[in-house]
Amino acid sequence: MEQGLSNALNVLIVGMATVFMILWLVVIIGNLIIRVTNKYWTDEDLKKSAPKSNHPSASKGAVAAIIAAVEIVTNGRGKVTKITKQ
Amino acid sequence: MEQGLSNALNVLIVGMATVFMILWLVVIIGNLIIRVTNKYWTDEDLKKSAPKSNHPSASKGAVAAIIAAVEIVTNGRGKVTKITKQ
Amino acid sequence: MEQGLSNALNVLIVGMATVFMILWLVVIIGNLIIRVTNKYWTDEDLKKSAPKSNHPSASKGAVAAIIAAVEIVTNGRGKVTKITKQ
Amino acid sequence: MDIFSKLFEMTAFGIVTYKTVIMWAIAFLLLFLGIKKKYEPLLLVPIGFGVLLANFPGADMGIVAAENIELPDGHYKNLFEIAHDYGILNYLYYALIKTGFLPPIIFMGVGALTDFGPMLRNLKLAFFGAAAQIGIFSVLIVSMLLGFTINEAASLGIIGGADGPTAIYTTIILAPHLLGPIAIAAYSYMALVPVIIPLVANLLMTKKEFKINMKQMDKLYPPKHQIKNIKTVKIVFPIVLGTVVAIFVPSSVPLLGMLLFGNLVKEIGSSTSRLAEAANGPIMNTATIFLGLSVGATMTSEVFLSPKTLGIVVGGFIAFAISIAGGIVAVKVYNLFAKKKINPLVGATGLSAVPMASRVANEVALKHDSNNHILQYCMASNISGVIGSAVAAGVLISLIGG
Amino acid sequence: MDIFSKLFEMTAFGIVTYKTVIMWAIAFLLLFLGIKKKYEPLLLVPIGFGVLLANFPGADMGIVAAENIELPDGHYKNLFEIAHDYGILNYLYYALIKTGFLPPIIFMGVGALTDFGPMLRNLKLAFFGAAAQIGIFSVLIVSMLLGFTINEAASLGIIGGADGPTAIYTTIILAPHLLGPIAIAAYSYMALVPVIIPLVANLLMTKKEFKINMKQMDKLYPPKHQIKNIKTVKIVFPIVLGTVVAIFVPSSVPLLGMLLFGNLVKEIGSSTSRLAEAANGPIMNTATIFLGLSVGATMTSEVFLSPKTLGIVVGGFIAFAISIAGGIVAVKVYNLFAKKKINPLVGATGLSAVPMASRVANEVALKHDSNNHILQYCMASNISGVIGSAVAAGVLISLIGG
Amino acid sequence: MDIFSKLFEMTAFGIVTYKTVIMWAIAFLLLFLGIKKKYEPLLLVPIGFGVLLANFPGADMGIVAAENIELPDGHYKNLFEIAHDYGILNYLYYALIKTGFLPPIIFMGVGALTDFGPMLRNLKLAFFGAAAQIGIFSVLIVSMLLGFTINEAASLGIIGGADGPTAIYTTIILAPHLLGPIAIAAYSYMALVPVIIPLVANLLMTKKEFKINMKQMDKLYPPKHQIKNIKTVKIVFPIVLGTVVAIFVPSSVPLLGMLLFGNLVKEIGSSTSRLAEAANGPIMNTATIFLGLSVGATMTSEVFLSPKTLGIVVGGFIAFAISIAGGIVAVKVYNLFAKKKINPLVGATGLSAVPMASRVANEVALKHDSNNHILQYCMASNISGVIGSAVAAGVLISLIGG
Ligand code: NA
Ligand code: NA
Ligand code: NA
Repeated sequence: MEQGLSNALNVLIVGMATVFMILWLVVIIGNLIIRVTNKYWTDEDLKKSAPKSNHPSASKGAVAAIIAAVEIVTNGRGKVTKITKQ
Repeated sequence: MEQGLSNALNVLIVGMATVFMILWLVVIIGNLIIRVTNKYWTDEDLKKSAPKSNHPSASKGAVAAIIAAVEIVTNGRGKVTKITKQ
Repeated sequence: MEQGLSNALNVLIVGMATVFMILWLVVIIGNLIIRVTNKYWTDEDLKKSAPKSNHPSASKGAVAAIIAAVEIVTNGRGKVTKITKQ
Repeated sequence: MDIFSKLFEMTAFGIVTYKTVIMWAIAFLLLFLGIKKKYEPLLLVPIGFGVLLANFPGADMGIVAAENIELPDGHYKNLFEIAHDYGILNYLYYALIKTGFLPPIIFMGVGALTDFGPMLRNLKLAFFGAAAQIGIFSVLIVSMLLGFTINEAASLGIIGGADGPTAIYTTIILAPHLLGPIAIAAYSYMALVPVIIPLVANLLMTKKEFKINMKQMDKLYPPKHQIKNIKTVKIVFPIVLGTVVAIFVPSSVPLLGMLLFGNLVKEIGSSTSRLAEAANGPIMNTATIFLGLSVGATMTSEVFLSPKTLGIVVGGFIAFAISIAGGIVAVKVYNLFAKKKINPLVGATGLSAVPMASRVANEVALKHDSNNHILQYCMASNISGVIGSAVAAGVLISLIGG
Repeated sequence: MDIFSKLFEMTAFGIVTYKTVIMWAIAFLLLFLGIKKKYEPLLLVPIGFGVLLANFPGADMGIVAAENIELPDGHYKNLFEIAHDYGILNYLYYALIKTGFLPPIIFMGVGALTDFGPMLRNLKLAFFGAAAQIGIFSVLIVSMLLGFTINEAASLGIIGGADGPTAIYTTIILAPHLLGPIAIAAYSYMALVPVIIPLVANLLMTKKEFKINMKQMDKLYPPKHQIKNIKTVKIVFPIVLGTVVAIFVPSSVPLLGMLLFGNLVKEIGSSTSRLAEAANGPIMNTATIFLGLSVGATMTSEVFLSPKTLGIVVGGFIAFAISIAGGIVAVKVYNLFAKKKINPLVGATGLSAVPMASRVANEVALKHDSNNHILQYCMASNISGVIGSAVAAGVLISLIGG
Repeated sequence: MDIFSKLFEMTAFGIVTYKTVIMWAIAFLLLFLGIKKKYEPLLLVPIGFGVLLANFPGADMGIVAAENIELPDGHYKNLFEIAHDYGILNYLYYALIKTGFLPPIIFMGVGALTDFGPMLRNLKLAFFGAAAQIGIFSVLIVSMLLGFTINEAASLGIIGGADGPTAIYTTIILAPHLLGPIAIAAYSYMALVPVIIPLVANLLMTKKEFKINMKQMDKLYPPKHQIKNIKTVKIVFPIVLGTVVAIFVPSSVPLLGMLLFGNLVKEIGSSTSRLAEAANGPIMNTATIFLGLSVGATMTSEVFLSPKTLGIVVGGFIAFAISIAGGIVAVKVYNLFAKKKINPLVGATGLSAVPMASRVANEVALKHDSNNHILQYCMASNISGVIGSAVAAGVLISLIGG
């Protein structure tokens, strides 16, 4: 029993240490990735994604209306991903 | 062979007796559940469900039209479950 | 090794012969099916399918518009399969 | 020369026999019925294609008899070995069919598509779903007279339950060597319900009976109590029914339990709708494909081209007809004593074959009186017929297979 | 006479005991909680129905103990034999649960539904997901004092991780005979999070702490850097995190690896959206049905009606409460030293139980200050709590099960 | 001290070698190609992640060699034992991949997405799908000269079929130890088709040939007969073709049979659309996830870091190039004798890699003449290339594996 309890205490210490270490690594890794991408991947992707988020042919209000309509109409299953001028 | 046939006859009698008994139980159970729910679960649920079936902000005709439109438009996949005033 | 290579050469010849034979059969079978169906199954099916492809109550332009709208609206999930006059 | 002999050996020409060709013809017939005639296409197309696959000599896609997977020490080959030795269709068959797994899984999907509402609104009519099981048991006796063993006869009789998964489940347990023909007979006759029901009804019913109008009867003798809270009733019903049936016929639990579970997650509504949609969508469709292909693949020429197949075709039809007759006669007897008459067509639909039987019966009624809409009433006995035949299957498995 | 005895033998009346009836009552209770109270209905309804199925005597749907599938030569029955001997629920259980297969599969679906965005935007808060695992390890010790073996105690403790698949996966490996009660306790307490979190928070937090406004703190002490390319970060994160965690705690890879894979295919976007949709749709729903039914079916009366079950119910609650307290206290300690204060409710959600814990914490905060929206901050520690408990599970499996 | 040693033992630091790190780099490369370069992301992302999982030392996710599941008495471990001993990815691999199950299942989904229409409208072009299989058989010979066994050489050659499931199926049967590198080579080169086709075409084709306009040729020499009932043709075609192919090359039935079954249920239309949607939706997506992960997991460092992998990378490219050249040359030879010329790009697409090869060929043609739309013609030989390589696989399996 005592053997078992000392074992369990060991598990508690190793366990909590590991959990804290891993979540500390999560913070480190996350920050690292954010900094690296901020530095190296920002511009190219901003350029690429910019035109996608624009709906050149339709005013913002109209787009919002269409999106809302579609969401109501399709109960959330249909989504407007692109609106193009024909 | 005769042994087998008498056996089969037994199966027929036991089988049809069981089937009739079970479907008689279906009737009994069904009626019981209906009576019990009628007695104990009616009011609370009626109150709860009442507002759901109302579309306060839209006339019945408009609602029917929207529902029909959506059904045509989404080929039955989209359903109008709620229409709210914004 | 030589044994193996002669074996592999055999596989090449049998293999390419089979592939050519099968695709030649594809051509033969395909032509045969086309001719047979052209001869025996055309009229009845044409009659049957004719009314389906008509939208008697709506002009072609309107139908095209509706179909396009639905495709945009449902992101390709909803399709207009039938439009009927009520 | 060597090359040509290799080429020839690789082909199946050396082993195609006239029996193979007959089996192909049967496969084409099944595909024709499924595709062109629209006889239960969801099942008959996969089954037909499975027959075709199984009868390509040399492709080794046909299901092998259970002896082949038995080991000398009383154990069985494991699934990995079965796949290795006999290919993917045997793998599917021994993993999903012979284990009795897919029929209850399909029943779960059926449950998630079933609405017990019409039955709950006309509970008394559920009783006639019992009478329409008589075909099962009478054909059991008839086919024993014709030389079938009792296990085979029970599997043949269950065709009269007019329910595909139930017939397949019973046959897997009692007489797996007959699985192919029995499944095909079951689904074919279910597809022929629009022919068989009017046939039997015209033989047994008078013109007056055809015109019994259920709605008028309801007006004349209105039901005692209405259901005030149908949603709660529908949720409680599968739970209680499952419990009670399980106590009386435990051997029907794999089928009925899964049917009622599927129904329960459907009736609960949005909070379990993910499960209900999975059950009646991807799960049921996948199960149908694998069930159809592997049931079809059991039909190798050795198995199918036997006199027993003819017996199954004939016996299955008789079972269907007697079941329908049983339902009709039961109503007629009831009508002798009751004031509130019931249209005997409601008894005919006790057969099962949901919902086609009800639609057919409704059309027959409308032909005799264009105001006589009996669909909802037929659905009551129709759904109860599913319960009835699952219970009958449980009895057969328990008394004969146990 | 003979017929009646046959009929009686077929039924289960001879073998229904008072224990059977108690198990039915428990099944009804679980169904009631799932259906009416909406306690984790996706799991509790299948589990409840599984309990019902397992306790129909004579139906042979209950999961049999592992001894039954052991062969004298050290090998195990194969799946085909298991299905044949013990029916379809044992087939499901031994094919999908006892192999440890379904929990990682469900985790893949969870991953495909998880958004690491809130955590990435408030990375520091992820740290509190570690503190909230303390309940796992402290209950491990407490329950050993109460007479549980270390394997059982670890499975009991993992309830405090507040994560269903993690609890099930750990228990399958360490103490499979407790699977039923532990799964039920885990999901029940997750459903009770709206009660437990306010309870513990009110005990440990001051009024002032409840009102700490995270957004104001952000304004006062703005974060050092913004994320300029969130899409790339979200794609790279699961890959790198998976690699690092795998090096440190390899035994957590089945769970965390699948979680991160599911998340990866989701974040990649349209080019792998077919896979993400399959993972969080049909795959996860099917896994949930089969997991729920077979976990429920482990709860036969012999297994469940034991003092240990009571211990699990009590111990599970304590583990939950200590985990929440751990998270809260960790924030309070942090606040002692930091200028930029954190609302201790953010620590409470380190528990897991995503996203309900965050919603509850947010509501509690709003109750004290109707402008204090802390949802996004809670989500950060909430999601990190999932990682935390999966890591904790890996440690337990590695140190105790290895 | 004791605690730290425990902590260290739990981690994988002691067993990470430089080989492990190389494998991670390969995994990251595959993920990069799949995610950023969009090279067949549906396959390369799961494969890449599978490589990662397999090379986390201590996680035991890598696929073990077949010797490990062989028992001394000539039998194999059962799936339950495999899961227990080697974890869930080995369970998936031995249940779904090594049994040869998933490639035909994916082919069923491919069939349900394939439209034979373009091929049926230009049947003669199907013939060139044969010539483009020459890469398979010539690389078979070349790689034997380089020291591969005939089984390995056949699996390497089949990369030249440019069809993923076919390559995987053939390799599972003939040389399972090469599964990982061959699958990756196959999918990578399929993704590189936009590079490889123009490369080979520019080497072999004249400017005049690039400008051959198929539509003008059709006007000059109009086809003999039109298809008046395309729906019936499309339904009958898979049935008849399946039968005929099965007689000639039975060993191709698992692949082609399932392809044609999937196509059949799609072409039948609404009455079997549930099955077609299941086949090309949840079934195919689930199969893709499990196939990708477990194929990736076969790539442990011992297996991958061998000279043979390099041989596969080089040989696979040669096989691709020769196949494309074969198709082009075949058209050029045909053009020598025929009045109605064919654009040799139509031969290049006989390779397979549907539909990307056709799109690429179409773009190349448009670059030389902006009015020269040859997409529909390319699709004809492109689809027939799938049949061609499945037949070639059947020949290899039958002559070498039998
Ligand atoms: Na029935
Ligand atoms: Na947690
Ligand atoms: Na090809």
